[in-house]
Amino acid sequence: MELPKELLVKFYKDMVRIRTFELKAEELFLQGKLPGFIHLYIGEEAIAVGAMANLRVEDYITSTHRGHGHMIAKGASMRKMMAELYGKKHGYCKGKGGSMHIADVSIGVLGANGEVGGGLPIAVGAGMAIKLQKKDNVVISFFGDGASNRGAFHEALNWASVFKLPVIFLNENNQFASTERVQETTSVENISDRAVGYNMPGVSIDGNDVIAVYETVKEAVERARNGGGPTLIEAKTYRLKGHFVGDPQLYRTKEEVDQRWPNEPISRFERKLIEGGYLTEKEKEQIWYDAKAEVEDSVQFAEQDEYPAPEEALEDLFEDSTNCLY
Amino acid sequence: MELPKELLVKFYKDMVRIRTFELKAEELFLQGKLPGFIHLYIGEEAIAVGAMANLRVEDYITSTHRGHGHMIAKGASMRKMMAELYGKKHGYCKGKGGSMHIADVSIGVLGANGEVGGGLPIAVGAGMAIKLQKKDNVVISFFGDGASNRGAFHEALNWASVFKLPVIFLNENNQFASTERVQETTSVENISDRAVGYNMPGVSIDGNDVIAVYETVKEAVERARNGGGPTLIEAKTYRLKGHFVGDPQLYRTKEEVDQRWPNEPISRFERKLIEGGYLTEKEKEQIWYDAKAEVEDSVQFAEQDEYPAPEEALEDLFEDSTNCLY
Amino acid sequence: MREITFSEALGEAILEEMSRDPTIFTYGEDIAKQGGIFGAYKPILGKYQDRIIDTPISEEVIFGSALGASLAGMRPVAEFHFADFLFTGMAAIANQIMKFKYMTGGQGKIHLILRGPDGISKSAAAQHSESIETIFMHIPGIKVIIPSTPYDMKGLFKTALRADDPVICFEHKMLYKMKGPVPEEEYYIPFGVADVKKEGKDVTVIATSRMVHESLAASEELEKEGISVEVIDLRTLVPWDKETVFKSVKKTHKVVIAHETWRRAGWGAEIAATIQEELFDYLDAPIRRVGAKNVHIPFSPPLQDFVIPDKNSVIEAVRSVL
Amino acid sequence: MREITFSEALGEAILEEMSRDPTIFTYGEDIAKQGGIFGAYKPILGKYQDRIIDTPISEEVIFGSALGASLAGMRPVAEFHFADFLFTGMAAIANQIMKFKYMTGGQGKIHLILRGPDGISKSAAAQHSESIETIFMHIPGIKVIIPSTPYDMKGLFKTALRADDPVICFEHKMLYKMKGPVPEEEYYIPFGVADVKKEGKDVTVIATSRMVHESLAASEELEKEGISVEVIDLRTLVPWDKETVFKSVKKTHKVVIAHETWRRAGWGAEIAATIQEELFDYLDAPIRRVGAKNVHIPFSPPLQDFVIPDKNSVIEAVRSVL
Ligand SMILES: Cc1ncc(C[n+]2csc(CCOP(=O)(O)OP(=O)(O)O)c2C)c(N)n1
Ligand SMILES: Cc1ncc(C[n+]2csc(CCOP(=O)(O)OP(=O)(O)O)c2C)c(N)n1
Ligand SMILES: [Mg+2]
Ligand SMILES: [Mg+2]
Repeated sequence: MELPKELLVKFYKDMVRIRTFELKAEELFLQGKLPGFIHLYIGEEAIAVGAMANLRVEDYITSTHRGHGHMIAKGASMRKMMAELYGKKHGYCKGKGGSMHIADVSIGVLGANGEVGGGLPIAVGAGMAIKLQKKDNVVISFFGDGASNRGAFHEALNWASVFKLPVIFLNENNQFASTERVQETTSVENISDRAVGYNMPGVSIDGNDVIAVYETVKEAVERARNGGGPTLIEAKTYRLKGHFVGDPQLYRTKEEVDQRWPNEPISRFERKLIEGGYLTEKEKEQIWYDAKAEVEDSVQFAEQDEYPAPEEALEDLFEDSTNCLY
Repeated sequence: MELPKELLVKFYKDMVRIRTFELKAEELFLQGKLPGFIHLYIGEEAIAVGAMANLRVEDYITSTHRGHGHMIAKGASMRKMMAELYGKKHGYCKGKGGSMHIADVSIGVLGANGEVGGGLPIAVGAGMAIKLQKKDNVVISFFGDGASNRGAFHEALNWASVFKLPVIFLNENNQFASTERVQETTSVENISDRAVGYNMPGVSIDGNDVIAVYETVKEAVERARNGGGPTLIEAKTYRLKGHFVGDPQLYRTKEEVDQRWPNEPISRFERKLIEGGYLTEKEKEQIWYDAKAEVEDSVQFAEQDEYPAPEEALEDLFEDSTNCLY
Repeated sequence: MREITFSEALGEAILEEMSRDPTIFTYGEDIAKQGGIFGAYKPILGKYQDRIIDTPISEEVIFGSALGASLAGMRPVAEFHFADFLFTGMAAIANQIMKFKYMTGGQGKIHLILRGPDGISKSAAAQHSESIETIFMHIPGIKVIIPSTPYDMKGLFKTALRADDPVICFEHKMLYKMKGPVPEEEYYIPFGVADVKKEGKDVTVIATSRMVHESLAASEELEKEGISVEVIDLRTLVPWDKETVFKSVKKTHKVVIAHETWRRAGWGAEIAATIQEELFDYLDAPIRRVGAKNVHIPFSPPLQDFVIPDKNSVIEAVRSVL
Repeated sequence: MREITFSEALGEAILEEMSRDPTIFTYGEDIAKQGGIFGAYKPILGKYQDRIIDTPISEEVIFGSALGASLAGMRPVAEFHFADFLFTGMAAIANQIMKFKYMTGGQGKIHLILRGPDGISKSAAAQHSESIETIFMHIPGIKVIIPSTPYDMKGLFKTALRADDPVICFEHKMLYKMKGPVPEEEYYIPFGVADVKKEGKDVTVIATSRMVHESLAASEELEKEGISVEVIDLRTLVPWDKETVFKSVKKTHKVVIAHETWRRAGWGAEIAATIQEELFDYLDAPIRRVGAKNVHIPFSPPLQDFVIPDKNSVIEAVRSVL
């Protein structure tokens, strides 16, 4: 670990913030306070955090249905996120989107996505824009193992390679696409094996190791900023919770999941930090305390926020919707 | 060449039949006798012929917009093909399809296709059926270099590999997708490089060498019949004519095309056959003569055939179209 | 008569026909382990496990392979998971399945069913809430069934499993758990036969799916005021039962059409346009259409409620034609 | 006034706006070398070669990337090649482009145009002949332009290139070579303003695209018999100009709607349903709809002619309402 202490502590802090947010979201959902359905990022925090530490505000990402972690790591407001989960007026999408459609274009988050793989073509487009504008920004497109079997994956990677676009394809292989194990539906052992088919660098890493993620993405981001084109990174992780909150999980045993918990990214990293003297017990507690406070504040904000007025449903389809609604 | 003489001569014969058909179709089109547009298989005959020699009537293929060669090699009736090109009543599709939609389900041709890549998912489905029926049939899915960049390609190959389906993906890399060179739009040097992404065997061969095609496909077909799953074969060839008849071809020079003609599959093979003593000049001439006669007969059939009656346009949408047409 | 849920009725239909016809098999995402997100496949689990297949998230192949499997002698039932994801494989449906037979001059009997949920649920938002049946009524080449009760679900699906043409079946998410009478004996419901769910004489309400129930609830309220509403459930859109509709219109002279899909260019427009075209002189009032407002389905409950039509929208429309 | 072709008008529009706005770029299959299959990009060739890009055959990215590029500050004009191939990338349009702004509560001005040919040509058959504009009128989230003359093509497209919302433009294959007057001076045609292509007093014919010309030809013939037809070209479907249509209907009391897309659940149904709903008492006859028969576009000329509406179909419909 040659990384500066600040960065390491920031990794820890952001992972804790995501975890805390997700645990709260789970709790609220089970209490019936959140409409719709939500997909938790618990166990996968190292990927968003390690990756995003390489980005500037003006860099872009496309996220997924499991996107809370990406948002938080990219610098989103928890208040607006939580209000959106509640369907409230001052949520990120004014209550129109909910968990699966949170976006913050102002910080480069070009949308979570309810369509598996839906973000991949969008990321490629942002990459085209950057190239035409002769900027040195980059795009990270997050997508799941399941998404890697959609046609959009193939089209996006081929396209990004042909035009040498500054896009990092960051696969979050959490071993499952809903009820289906990755091996059942995916013909390769490593999703990064597919990079060969697009003549781009491909690598598989331990997605529960925030430093490995950081460093691998760093290299890819540098290459992209310097005109070296796209990279496919597979971050191997494990989905510790159900596909969505409430998933009966008949497709796996509790034992299997229990065995995976010790490898979850936060406690693993925490041990390292404490052993390495980067973090004291007290600092650690403060971090969790602050995270809780931030999350609680977001809940309070959301609870106190009002619901959008029904007629607001007719806004936001178009910039100019004159005569477009009948 | 250890193949039986009969087979070799059949290769030659079928290639000549295709060439003759295509030259006639070109002529007829330029004379304004054929409606719509047509895509010629000239220069690519070795692929259809070499591949199809491994199939039984009950085996399936899916073809493309450039499908006349596939049809003829699979054993289709030239009369019905030509009548279809004319839009006549006794054409393969009763005049409803034209060149791009010729099919003969009775001999396993599950359709030409006006949608690039459209046949790939269909082929996979036929493969699923075969597997469920516990038969030992196979499917060959023909598709172009351009098609290999469509999402359907990716989904089809992954799926066929996961379920170990008896499908041979036979890529006809004729160097162009309409006006676009394969290198401009395709991120890999060999399309067969993509096989790695699906954990299936992949190989690139000289698609103008009918024997190489025959032998490579033979191996793949045997594997497929024996439950060994799919194969990706890239047959490298060159489109000697325009994308369609009438193409101005501004994207390449006449010189480039002229340089490719000496490598065209028929004369190359013919030299070998004659040198090897498999074919006499006289036999050769007879083959061309017979092919011409067959094609002329098909033209006569088509010319004498009637157009479908206008109201026939309302037939064939459904098996039972009661109340489905208003 | 025994009562079972909509979802159980579907499962029974598949199970019964599967045990009769060995060419039927079913596949899609997340169906083979938990019996499908709405439980429709539960009756099959453990029975025909080799004929219920979990697939990759590859909708173009999920749909396109159904055509290939059908041409090769099987009878696939492919799930589209959510109607919104018909779009991710739309080419295979609109360019292949729906055109194959016609383009090839009638070759092959196409035995295949695409089925899955549509419509709203509790705040599933814009990418998981759509009703897009109209598109399949507009483009020719597939039969469209859209049942509203367990009885209709089973009877129509059994017919679909014996049909010689491609069929798409839309099942509203809010209906899966609804119970209703379904006889033990085998029965089939033909396509193109609407069901008069309630007789009436003042106004004809034409609906499908969830809106049949909203219309029935509306008619109950209106009945209290002495307004007699006839509620017709079309049950299938291709073909749609002009005869039953026309008979009713000739009796009531007033029409309301109710669907959950967008009002603009929704199938209600087709029915309205046809009625005014062919029964112009029978109409005593303009035909009213009830449908979703022309925006996407929003997440927040008050927004969703505002966009989506319900009982009250039907009541209002009925009142406006009296 | 000088006359140029429909295709040239489009090319001019792109060229003029490109030279003004450096964020405009255009891409698709087979456009950068020959100027596009129907020549629309010829004026750009050699001028802004870095902003005209040939792409792989990857429609989902062609469309989806337009959204990403737009959000990142560019103004892409993506070609769909043939309307039928909107389906191969439909998810990117229907689930992403058309929903993004709404789902995110209005984030981003979406600057993008999808454009390309639709409609029949000489026997292009079922997979290269479709008109599917209705789908984009039904699903909310994109503005739909469908011009019929070089003048309208240029003026509408220039407006599209300055719009702050996504636009889809359908150009009929049979129109590309049609010549018409187009002024040298710059002009813009606003969306949602129909054009009365011919005034008349007995019947209102509402049409778009190729059917505007068929309707004008029909009206000429009918004129000889003393029947005065008003021909309204809607020009855009989202928004559509209710005001102009209603004004005309209030004058003529008789309506025919003509489009090349399928009659069943085509946009004509929406217009018809709306007119009867809002102008019931003004109508003296049923509204007639002219559209393609509800099968796919067949290859053989006599079959294609039978399926697709033309001048005679309009004449017949007009006669039937008199
Ligand atoms: C195109 C599409 N098909 C199906 C679905 C339903 N669905 C939602 S999430 C999911 C599994 C996704 O798996 P993966 O990509 O591995 O992401 P993960 O949930 O594991 O993060 C499925 C099938 C969808 N949302 N979009
Ligand atoms: C999905 C789709 N996109 C675009 C087209 C238009 N188109 C027809 S043929 C063709 C090129 C196909 O190239 P390739 O697959 O290499 O086949 P080839 O013509 O070389 O045999 C294109 C772009 C189409 N028919 N279908
Ligand atoms: Mg996963
Ligand atoms: Mg090619």
